[in-house]
Amino acid sequence: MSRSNLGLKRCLRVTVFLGMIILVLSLLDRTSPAQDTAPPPQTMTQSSPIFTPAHRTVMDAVREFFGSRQKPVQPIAYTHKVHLANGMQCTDCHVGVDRGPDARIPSVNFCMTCHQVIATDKPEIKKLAAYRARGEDIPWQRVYGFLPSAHVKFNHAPHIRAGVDCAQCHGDMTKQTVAVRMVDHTMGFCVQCHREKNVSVDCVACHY
Amino acid sequence: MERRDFLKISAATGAVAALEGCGNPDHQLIRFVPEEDMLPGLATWKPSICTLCPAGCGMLVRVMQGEAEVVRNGQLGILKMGLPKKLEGNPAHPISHGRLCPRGQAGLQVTYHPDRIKTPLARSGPRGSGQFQEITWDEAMKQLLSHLTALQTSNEQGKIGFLTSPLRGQRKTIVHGFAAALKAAPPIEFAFLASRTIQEANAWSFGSDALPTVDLSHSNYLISFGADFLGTWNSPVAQSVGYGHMRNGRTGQPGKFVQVESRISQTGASADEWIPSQPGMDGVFALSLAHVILSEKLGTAGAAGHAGALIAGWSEGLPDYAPAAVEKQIGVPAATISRIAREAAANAPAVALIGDGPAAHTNGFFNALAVNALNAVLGSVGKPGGIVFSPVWTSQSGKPGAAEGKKDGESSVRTLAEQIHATPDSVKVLLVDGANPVFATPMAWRVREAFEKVPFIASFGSFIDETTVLADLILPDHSPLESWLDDSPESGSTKTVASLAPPAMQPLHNTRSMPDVLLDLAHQLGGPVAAALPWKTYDDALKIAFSSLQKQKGSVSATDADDFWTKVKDQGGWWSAEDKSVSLAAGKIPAAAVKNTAPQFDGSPDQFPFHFLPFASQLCYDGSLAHLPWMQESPDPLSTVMWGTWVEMNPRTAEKLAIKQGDTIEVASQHGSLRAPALIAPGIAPDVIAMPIGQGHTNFTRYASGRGANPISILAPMVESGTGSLAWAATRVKISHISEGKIVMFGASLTDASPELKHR
Amino acid sequence: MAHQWGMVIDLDRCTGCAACVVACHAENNISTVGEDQAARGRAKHWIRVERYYEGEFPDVRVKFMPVLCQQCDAAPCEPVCPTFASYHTIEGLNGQVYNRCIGTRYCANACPYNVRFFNFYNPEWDKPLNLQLNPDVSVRSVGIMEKCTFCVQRIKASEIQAEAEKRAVKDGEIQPACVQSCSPHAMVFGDLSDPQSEVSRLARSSRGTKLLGELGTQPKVTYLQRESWHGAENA
Amino acid sequence: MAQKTPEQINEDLLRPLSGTSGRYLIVLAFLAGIVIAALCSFFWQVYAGLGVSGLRSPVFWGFYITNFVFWIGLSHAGTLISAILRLANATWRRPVTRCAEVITVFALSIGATFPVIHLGRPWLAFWLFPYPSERGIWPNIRSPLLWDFFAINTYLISSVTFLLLPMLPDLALVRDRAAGWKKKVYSVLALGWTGTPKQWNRLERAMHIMAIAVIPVAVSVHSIVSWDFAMAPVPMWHSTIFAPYFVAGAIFSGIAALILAMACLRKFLHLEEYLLPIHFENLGKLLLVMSLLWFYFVFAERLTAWYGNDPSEMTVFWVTQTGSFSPLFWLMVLCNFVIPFPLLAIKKTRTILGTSIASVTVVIGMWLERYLIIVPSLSHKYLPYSWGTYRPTWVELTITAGTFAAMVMLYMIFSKLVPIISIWELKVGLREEAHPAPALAPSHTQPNEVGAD
Repeated sequence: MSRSNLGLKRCLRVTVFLGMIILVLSLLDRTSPAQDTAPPPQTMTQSSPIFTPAHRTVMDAVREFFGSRQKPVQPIAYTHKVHLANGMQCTDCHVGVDRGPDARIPSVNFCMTCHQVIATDKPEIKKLAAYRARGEDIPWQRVYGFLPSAHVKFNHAPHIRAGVDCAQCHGDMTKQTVAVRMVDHTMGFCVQCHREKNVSVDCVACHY
Repeated sequence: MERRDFLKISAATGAVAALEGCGNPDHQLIRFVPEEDMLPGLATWKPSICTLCPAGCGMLVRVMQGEAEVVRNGQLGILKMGLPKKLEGNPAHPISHGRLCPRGQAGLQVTYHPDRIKTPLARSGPRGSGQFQEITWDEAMKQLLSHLTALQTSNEQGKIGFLTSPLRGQRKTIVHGFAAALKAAPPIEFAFLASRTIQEANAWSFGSDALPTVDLSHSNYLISFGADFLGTWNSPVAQSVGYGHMRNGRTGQPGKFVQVESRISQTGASADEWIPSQPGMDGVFALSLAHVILSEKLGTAGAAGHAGALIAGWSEGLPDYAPAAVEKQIGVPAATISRIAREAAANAPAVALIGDGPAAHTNGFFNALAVNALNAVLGSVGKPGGIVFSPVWTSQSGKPGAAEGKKDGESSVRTLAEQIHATPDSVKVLLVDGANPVFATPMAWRVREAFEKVPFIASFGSFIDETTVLADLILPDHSPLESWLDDSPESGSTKTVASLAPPAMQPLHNTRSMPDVLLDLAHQLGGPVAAALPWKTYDDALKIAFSSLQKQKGSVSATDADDFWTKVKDQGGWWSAEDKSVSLAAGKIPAAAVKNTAPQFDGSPDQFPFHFLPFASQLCYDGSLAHLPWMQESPDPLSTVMWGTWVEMNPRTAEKLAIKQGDTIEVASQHGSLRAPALIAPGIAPDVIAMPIGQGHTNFTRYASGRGANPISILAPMVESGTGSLAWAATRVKISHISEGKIVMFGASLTDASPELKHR
Repeated sequence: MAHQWGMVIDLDRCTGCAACVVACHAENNISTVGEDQAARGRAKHWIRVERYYEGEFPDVRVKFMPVLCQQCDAAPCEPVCPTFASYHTIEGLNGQVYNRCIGTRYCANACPYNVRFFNFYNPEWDKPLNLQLNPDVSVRSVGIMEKCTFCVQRIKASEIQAEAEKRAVKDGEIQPACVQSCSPHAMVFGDLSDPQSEVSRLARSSRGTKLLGELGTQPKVTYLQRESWHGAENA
Repeated sequence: MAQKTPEQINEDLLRPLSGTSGRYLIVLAFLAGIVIAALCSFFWQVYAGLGVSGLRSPVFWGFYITNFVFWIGLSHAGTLISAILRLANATWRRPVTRCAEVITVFALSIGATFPVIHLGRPWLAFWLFPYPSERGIWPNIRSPLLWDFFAINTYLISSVTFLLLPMLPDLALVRDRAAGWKKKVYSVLALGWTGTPKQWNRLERAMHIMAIAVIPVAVSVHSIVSWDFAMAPVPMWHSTIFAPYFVAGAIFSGIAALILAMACLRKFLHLEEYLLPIHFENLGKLLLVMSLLWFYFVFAERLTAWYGNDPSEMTVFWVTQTGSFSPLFWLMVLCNFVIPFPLLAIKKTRTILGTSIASVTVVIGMWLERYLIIVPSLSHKYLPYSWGTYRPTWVELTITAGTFAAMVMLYMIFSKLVPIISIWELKVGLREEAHPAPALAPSHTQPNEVGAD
């Protein structure tokens, strides 16, 4: 066996070992499956009387340190594909994306403006109607979004004005059903594009 | 274990417990359908009015979408709603000019305070224990109604008392209308810093029962007798804007500012010349200045008109007030007096102000009249650069029952307490709104004991404070940002101002606006009460009241009533187009010209060697803002003290008594004693000790309770001889060193060199 | 040319009212630390009003001086940071990149003005006080230095707005929270690279001085010193 | 020692490796307890935040950085002194070098942890390491902290090498005498040393190169540590004298630490016949020189500040001279000069006991010096409004105590694993005795003549 092979093997071994540690840590942190089933149970849990940007648990902190994020589980299996195929535009629902920092996630009322009449017999639409009937909004979970510890202030509007395609950061939604994180919004991802487009890569352009 | 650690641990264990069950507890909460369609991340600006002091500044509220944990229909959930994020002055508003003072900035924390009363409460423990149980609004209204109707049927409506903070505008109309229609006792409007003596003096001198609007931006010379006009007195924001203009905002020379007081106030700190005078001698000082002006023919006696004629000896040129004769009395060299008088006369327009401190002596009324006369002889009354009385808009809601009540000072609470002590049955139901007299009156008045004798107290308070804790029933009011608001300030602008603001946000908690509760009560009481208050809601009443302004020339022009209403709402009110001041009628004509009497002090100088000077805190104001963390943690501008109180004394005094910075000392008057840390600062006369009002709450949220001491509590029940107001600067005290202690200060050093290094 | 943001503080106008202090807290999500921590010197005030007494009774004068980050052009805090958390932005601000900060606190030592503050604990807000938090500004967590940013979020918002409207940022359009709250108009903010701006005009005043300018930090905050009154005297 | 045969040397010096006494274990357990307490304190600090320490605005550096500078300074005991003595071919150095070099390695390791302990977010300390990331951000090469990072790492690596190289023959010796698992371990450590002439030759050359190379490294390390301070515009920090001042102080405290370590080893490992009064006497003289040098630097630093009369510097000057820090300042002068100077200057008191006492005071005094450089300046920067005071909390005290305990503990463990005195070098010394080579220091065969001149 050659020397380089040995080195490679050792590297692999270390990687596997580290991976195991992370796996064990994340298993320890496994939350109960209750969270993964939507809709979440409607108990009256009193959350902490204090707000702090701290992590809830040490495990949370460790997980964030290694950059692992939980997969969002949506209460309703909304399909972007179908809606876009029907000729809708992103901005029809995600209003405000061209005007301000954030895009709106439509409320149950907004969805029901169409689904009052359209496809009312489908099970997912029935779920939707049930939310409306209970007077509740849909507890959508965030798919993207920066971690608070990234201290990033992203503003959609200038990007839309600059002609950045939605798909560039969010993937091709015409092929997606329930939205999943297709693009990793790492700093490298942002900076690369900023460099290519010759726009500011000053830290304070995003971090403040 | 410290509170902080406890909170941390409980938060940690709570979080762990929640995690074991079901991950992120926020996801557990149901989400209510947003009632408001706002775009996330985009700010909208809504007008509002600052209600934290009587100045009545117009504000703009920056509202952004956020997620609030709220209870709706008994269920806790998350609601996407518009949340106020920042308060700024309204640039269009003629009082705030787009600026806001530190207290106004902190108004946000009133709304978001963790200890706000979130739902109606009924007392469940002994009175004053602070034990309450949550009830529904229906139950609460039923309880209150039953008490009111019981008195109605037994024809004892006169035994219903109504105690409020100073009211203006339509809120006043409704409260007074309610009381009048119910045939209850006239409402008592209580505030510690009510400036009642000055208002009364202005009525005598100038015929206007109001605080003056000070046109500082045109003044060239300003003599302020203890007026903290840049901090807490009258309309601080408007005055600060004018002051900035006077100092350096205009071409030509900046004006000079002379402050006369025995302890450097936050305002006095900015003065070009600070003149310490003997407490209670401000009137003599003012007349001594007038004497110089008259004797040196820098002004004529006649020019002072009625304001001068009120003063005994005025037409003779005030012979008793020659500087040389009074310099000992005032404690100011005669040369200084003459110089100031000459400077003032030579730098017209010159203006003199009198603040609450000098008016809070037994001769305070005379002091105020004397300063008024000085102003008159300086020719600054009703003129640019002087003091102006602006016309106040009295809302005409078209209802005869809604009479404007007479202004009353804090003395009426004393009367009320005396009345209850004399005949315990005289007040059977007491309604309290905003006022906290149990905190803000001397113990010697025995207000708490009196209130404890009242069979039923209902409070509209948003917080459990020293007065509300005595209540049997609490019907929590909205926070100002959640309410409709209107205001017609009496000073601060030369324009007539009628401020109006719709709610800037939906209510966070299960609260109701007090005027709406009263209207609802009136409706349910029926009969003449319902007839006197015919409006369905508070905003109905406002709309009707404001419609009368449409015809007048002002900041809003509109084609029809609805258009006018919309525009007024958007602008945050209506103000007149032109600067106008009320034509000054001759004031009250007394039987005889007013003569000075030496100020009286409680306690003999031998036994109680120090004058005790309480003063309004720049941040906690009269104590009503001590519950806001921002106010507690912002360093006081002069002492830099945070989260506490202090007793200020001269280094010479401290040296004599062997007191070091931060030592705990006891301050005792004939009527009580308190303990607080000493603050040694040079800006105070050696025979005076001063203490900020604001701390010393026994029962006022987690941030203010049990913190510091309340100087009001040990005050002697001295009264101003002319108006009957509390002479809160007329107490003498003694001090004794108790132990070493500490004081939390942000600034490490009082001077630009440490005393430790002085010897080099 | 990039903007060079600067400020002028007229000490003749400043009344020491502390409105700027509270406005800054409200705008920038600065947490309050409580009495115990304040006593331990952990209170955070990005802007503070320094007060110095001069003289002895009865000839006492008081000096107020609002001190905030001076956004020095030759800032001692910047080169010492090993991770570039503290660095000079294109627009001349002393940027503080929170996520890059590992908490050496070297910058705070190097800063002669003591305007850098450290999060000794995670900040806490008793709910629902957290609803006051400004979504435009990061909430800093434990172990991070923070300091006055000249309200960079407002600067950014105005620049983005101006860009959307295809115009330049107007003089006086941007007001940091302290400037906006200042009743006597003691503070003026603007672009120093534009000689016509109000702030440039005032900065050229003969009363203008730099705080600790002798250290060579080249602050972008100019203090206009108080003038003694010289009105017409009749004496 | 002349009467010692190589076998006796082996016997004496390998004895500590063969077994442990109950007393040893008790002391070790006690020290380990302190170290564990310090570790717990540190984890508590990481969990809760730096607020558990006494640090505050504006004194953002306190005990931790004091300890950092102190331990880095202490680390100059070994490698530097040993290298100089080796180059100078001072034969009396032979029993001293290894215990000196060990001090360096341990003190440096301990010192190097403090910058991490004092971080607000210690889990991100790896950002100081220049590695390529997708962010495209490298550490800031302008920051003295980064220079520190590299300097200390360089020094640590070279010190470890410097310690390990001459250890090889001894490790081989231990290997040859050991059995079972120990033999395996020592075989690995000895790196296949068999003692061939080629190996000896290479070792000799390597040591020579290392001795030359390590001196500038050592000097630069403490210069760079001093620049952590001197680069910041803080009153009394911003000074050109800092680099030599720190290096001198470092050597000063290093020698004191070495004397202390030798005194302890001599007593507890019964090495009376190896660590002789002559060693203490010689090192005592060195300490005396350094004490004078230290005094000179303090005087020069203070004189220029006082003469310059810059208000901000004078504030710090008076605070330490007569103000609240003056008790510590004068205690420092007492410890670093007033006590050690006569003890070391008078031949009669330059005994093992005398030098040990002097060393104790010097170690205390030098710790105080680091503290007095950092805290008074930070607490009295330019604007009096923002001055502040500093008082450590139990967390800092525990961690500080823990590092002292760790030092002793590591030393104790080391002395049980490796001969603390270089056996082969002593043997070489024996050989050389037969054929005396020119030496700068008198041979140890004439102890009474040493220092008589």
